[in-house]
Amino acid sequence: MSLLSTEPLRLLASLLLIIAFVGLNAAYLVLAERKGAGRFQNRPGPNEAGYGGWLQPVADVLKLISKQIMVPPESDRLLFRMAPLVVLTPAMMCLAVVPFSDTLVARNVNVGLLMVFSFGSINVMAILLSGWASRNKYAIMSAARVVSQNVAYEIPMLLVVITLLMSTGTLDLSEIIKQQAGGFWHWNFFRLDVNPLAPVTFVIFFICMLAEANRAPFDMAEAESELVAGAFTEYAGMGFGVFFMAEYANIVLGCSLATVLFFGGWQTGLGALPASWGAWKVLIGLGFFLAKMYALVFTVIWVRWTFPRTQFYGLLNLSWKILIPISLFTLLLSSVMIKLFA
Amino acid sequence: METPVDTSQIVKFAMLDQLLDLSRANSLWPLTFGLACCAIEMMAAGGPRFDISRFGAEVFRPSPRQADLMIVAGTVNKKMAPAIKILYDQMLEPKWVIAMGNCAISGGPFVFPNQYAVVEGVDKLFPVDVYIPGCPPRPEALIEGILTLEQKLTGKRRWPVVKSD
Amino acid sequence: MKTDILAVPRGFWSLLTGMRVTLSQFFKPIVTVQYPRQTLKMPPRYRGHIELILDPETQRSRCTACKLCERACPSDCILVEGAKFEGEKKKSVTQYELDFTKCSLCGACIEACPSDAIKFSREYNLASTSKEGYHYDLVKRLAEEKERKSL
Amino acid sequence: MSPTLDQIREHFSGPGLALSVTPTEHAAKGYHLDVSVAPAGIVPAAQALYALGFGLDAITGVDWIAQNEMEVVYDYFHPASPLRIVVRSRAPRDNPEFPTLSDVFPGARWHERETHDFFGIRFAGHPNLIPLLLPEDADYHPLRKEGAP
Amino acid sequence: MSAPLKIEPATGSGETFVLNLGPQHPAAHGVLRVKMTMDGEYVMRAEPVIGYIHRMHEKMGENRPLAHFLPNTGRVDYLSALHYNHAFVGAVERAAKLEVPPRAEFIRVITSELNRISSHLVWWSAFLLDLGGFTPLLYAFDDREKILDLLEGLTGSRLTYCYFRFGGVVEDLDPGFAERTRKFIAEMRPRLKMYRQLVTDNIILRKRLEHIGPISPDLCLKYGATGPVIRGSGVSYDVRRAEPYSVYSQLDFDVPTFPESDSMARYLVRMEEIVQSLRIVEQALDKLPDGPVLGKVPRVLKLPPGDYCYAVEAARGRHMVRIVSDGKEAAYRLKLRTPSFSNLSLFEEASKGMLLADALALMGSLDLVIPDIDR
Repeated sequence: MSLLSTEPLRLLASLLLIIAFVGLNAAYLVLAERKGAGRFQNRPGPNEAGYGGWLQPVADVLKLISKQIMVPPESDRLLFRMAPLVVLTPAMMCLAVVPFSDTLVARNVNVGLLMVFSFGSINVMAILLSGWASRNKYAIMSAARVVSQNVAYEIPMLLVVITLLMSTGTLDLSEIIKQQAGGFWHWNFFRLDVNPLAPVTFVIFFICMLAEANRAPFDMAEAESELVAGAFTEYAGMGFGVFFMAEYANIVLGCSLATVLFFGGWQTGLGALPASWGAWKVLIGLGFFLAKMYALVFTVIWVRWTFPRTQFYGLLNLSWKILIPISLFTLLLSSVMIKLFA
Repeated sequence: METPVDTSQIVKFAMLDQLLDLSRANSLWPLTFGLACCAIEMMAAGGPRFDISRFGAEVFRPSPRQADLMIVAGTVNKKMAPAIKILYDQMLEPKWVIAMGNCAISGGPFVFPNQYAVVEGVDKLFPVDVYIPGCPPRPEALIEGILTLEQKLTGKRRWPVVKSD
Repeated sequence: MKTDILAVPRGFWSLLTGMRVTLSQFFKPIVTVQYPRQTLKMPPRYRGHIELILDPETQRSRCTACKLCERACPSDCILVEGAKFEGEKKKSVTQYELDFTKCSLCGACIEACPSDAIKFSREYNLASTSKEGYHYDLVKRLAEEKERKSL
Repeated sequence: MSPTLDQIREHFSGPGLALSVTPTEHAAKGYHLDVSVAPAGIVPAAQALYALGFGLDAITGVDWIAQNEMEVVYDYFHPASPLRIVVRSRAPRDNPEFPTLSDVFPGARWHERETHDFFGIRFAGHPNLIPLLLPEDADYHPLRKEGAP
Repeated sequence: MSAPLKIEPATGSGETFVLNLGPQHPAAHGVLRVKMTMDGEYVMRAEPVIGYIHRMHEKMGENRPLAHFLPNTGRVDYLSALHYNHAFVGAVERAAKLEVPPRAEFIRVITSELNRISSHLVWWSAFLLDLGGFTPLLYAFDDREKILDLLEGLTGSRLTYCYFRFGGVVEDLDPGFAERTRKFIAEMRPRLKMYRQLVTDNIILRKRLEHIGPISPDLCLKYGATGPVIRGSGVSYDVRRAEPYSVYSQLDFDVPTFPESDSMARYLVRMEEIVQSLRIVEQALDKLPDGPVLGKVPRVLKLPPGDYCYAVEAARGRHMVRIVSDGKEAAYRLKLRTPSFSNLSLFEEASKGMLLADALALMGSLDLVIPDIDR
């Protein structure tokens, strides 16, 4: 009975926390991106709304909410309205499995990694839905691009994760982090004994994560200068706002996954903390996790404001002809190393 | 030309309306829509020296659905007039128009007896909220135009008035 | 295939140099003139709308309403009227209308003026919600300027 | 490789090719040779100049209302030599008709459509002589001298 | 990867649709409409529709005094306005045989070359914006503001200059102009190195531009394309060398050409031209003679009857002004031969069978200014 009574409450609370986390993150990552872009370009970025611009996301969201709601005339009304929902929910559900700290995890599923990847590929379908439903030539072209792009980048990502699983042996994210306890040389990023090309696998994982979230050099979906506003051309007001939020939710998910898999999640990397601190350890762990994640998010922003967009064929060639061969090679190398030494 | 007062709202939520107006004033997303020389000054206003991103206005949305401010920067041609009218209609309420440069205000230097190609002023097509004279106006004038639009929206001006010497 | 192997690391290195450049710009100071709070000083030859010059000795405009500027203007934005008051050799200007919304700031009127009566003003940040404000009456503005000076 | 002025002059002084060939001072006029041909001679002149490596620079229409004639001026430039050749020809004003150059110089299609826009000069054999700069349904020719657009 | 990506459109699919790259499109740099018949992502036929910003410049040149056309010249191609001033003023001087003092000619060269650099910087930022990179626009506009300060202090306007007159220039250099210009040149050179590291050597950009949009020299001749487009195809045709005007014959600079004739070659031509223009400004400042800046001009300017041309190397190519005069005070016919008009006319043939993204990269590499096309 006790399990019954506390568990649903706990689940509800953690789900609300995750929705708040994704919402706040999306709003303030937009501001961080605009201020970051400003800093990269020697200009201050939004600083007139509130002190230093911290009210800018509030202004944007309120404006987007109060915009006129419009569904294009001959478009498929049901699909058009459903697409924004379908794009946001998978990102939020995957975050339920990510361990923010050793006890701060919504629902520790022992096949957590599998769940993340299975839900991760739903947002492709959502963008296809929005592209098809808005009956706009640009939207359909962009939807077609997104599908082939995500398929092309799903494979190297999975190959890289398989090389990792061979050394960790488990799909449970909390378990993976526990294995990386102790000094930071225990993090999978530095575990050269198991996989001598570990940094390369991280770089491939990072590139694939960018392509999955349609970001930076691979933003084929919303290729501003070619396909007007890509799959979101017909969306206005909060419909467009939700797509914006989903993009940032995907980035947060990608970066937190990278942190968990490669940089030891909430491990401090300075050896075990004295047990006497008790509750404080949870907070310190959370702090370290967020710090690593936001460092990766900064890199995503940094990459976006540096590179032009790749050509569509270049994007596919990069995946099929370079990333997949390299990840296959690391898979072979890692399995040989594990067989011989581990 | 003042925009007509919206009498359909019988009950006016003063606080909510003020809050919405303030938030709309602070996040005006312009439509990527440069016609001629003034478009280069509009890009310069987006540049690092004048930086309209301070006012949250640097998100140039290419699709009229997502933009709520149309900056008409350049000469409006009779062949282009129907296209601009369609663009204006595609934009969603609440939307505003800034006529930047003499050509958008009154046809500018291209007005001469029996001229056949230029629409003399964009306010012949749809209501305009702010006029910025100049040929081309400096980027500061465009920022001043955005501040005037925000003053028109929220009723008060939060920035110092700059008198040129 | 050999050149392809070399292309990948060299390409990756070019990406890194690009990122190094943007990072170095990240720490450079901002170059923005934050307009309403900080302003730029207009150069002496800046071309704002034209205005009549207040002649320091006679405290009146030097314009003799000869209409040369009206003829020289390519966009016909100037309208000048003058009248000859008794006791004076030359006419003096009574009405000087400038339609600034048609002016292209070419300076032909200033060069055509024989008595150097008009110059470019330094107004660079004009904006308003009505366009009628830009049909300037330069004689009235001159009178206001004279009052401001006399205060 | 680059042709010389005399080579072109004797080409045009052949029988029946040009009405008049007048070399001009580049510093005074801006071009080296001014050839005026009958409307029928425009295309052979263009083919000859193209063979010599000239490129089409511009087609200008002029409306001589006093002589009741319409004139078309073709400019040619050469990438390797400083030579600039001008070929002009006239046609009666009420029925201005010139053969099209679009088979020799595809770039002439747009120039000819623009000249048709402004002067109403018809170019026989032009693939799609519809307005280029004016609205699609424009029936007026603004640069004609008889005033009202 | 090094061999060109031969991409054949899926022939025989037969099902094409017309995509309207409408008058309002981020990659259209203004109001250019391209009717593209597309087969999937491939462009079967891209037919540009122009005239959406036709401003009757040639109509305004006639039956009005010659001086009334001066402000128009700055607005045909507002990015290299001084070149267009130079062409019109040169045509009138050539027709009326006016003497231009040498100091005025040197000032014209200095200001025109500074204007070319600012035009190439705007092209570079708009081109990178087409390819998806946003930061270079900010860096280029930061440097361009320095040039605009120089020219604003001298001429009074930032973009649409009206500074040249028949027989010279309006006013002499303002004090401190030479020092400020030399300081700008010294600051600009390291910035160019930064641009090369950030963009030119970037492999993503190389993959986007190499072997994309080949334009052969013969195609340039057939369509009359000039400027960086023809120099990108290996033909070193530059009006400053072919028909030396003003004092360019006394200045030493070389004309950059790249034989690959693809978008990357046109990109490199313009980046190299910025370096050459800096050299020209430096030499012109050293050789600047003293003396008046405005020759004597008759009160009412009447051109002897005839047909006069004056060609200039504008930022986009060969710009020629033809004045046909019948002896009266106004020009009888004024023809503006603009480079973007011819450069765009070859887009239909050059972009057959390309991908949409490459067709837009090709259009960006042609460096179009739409009022320059429509006049």
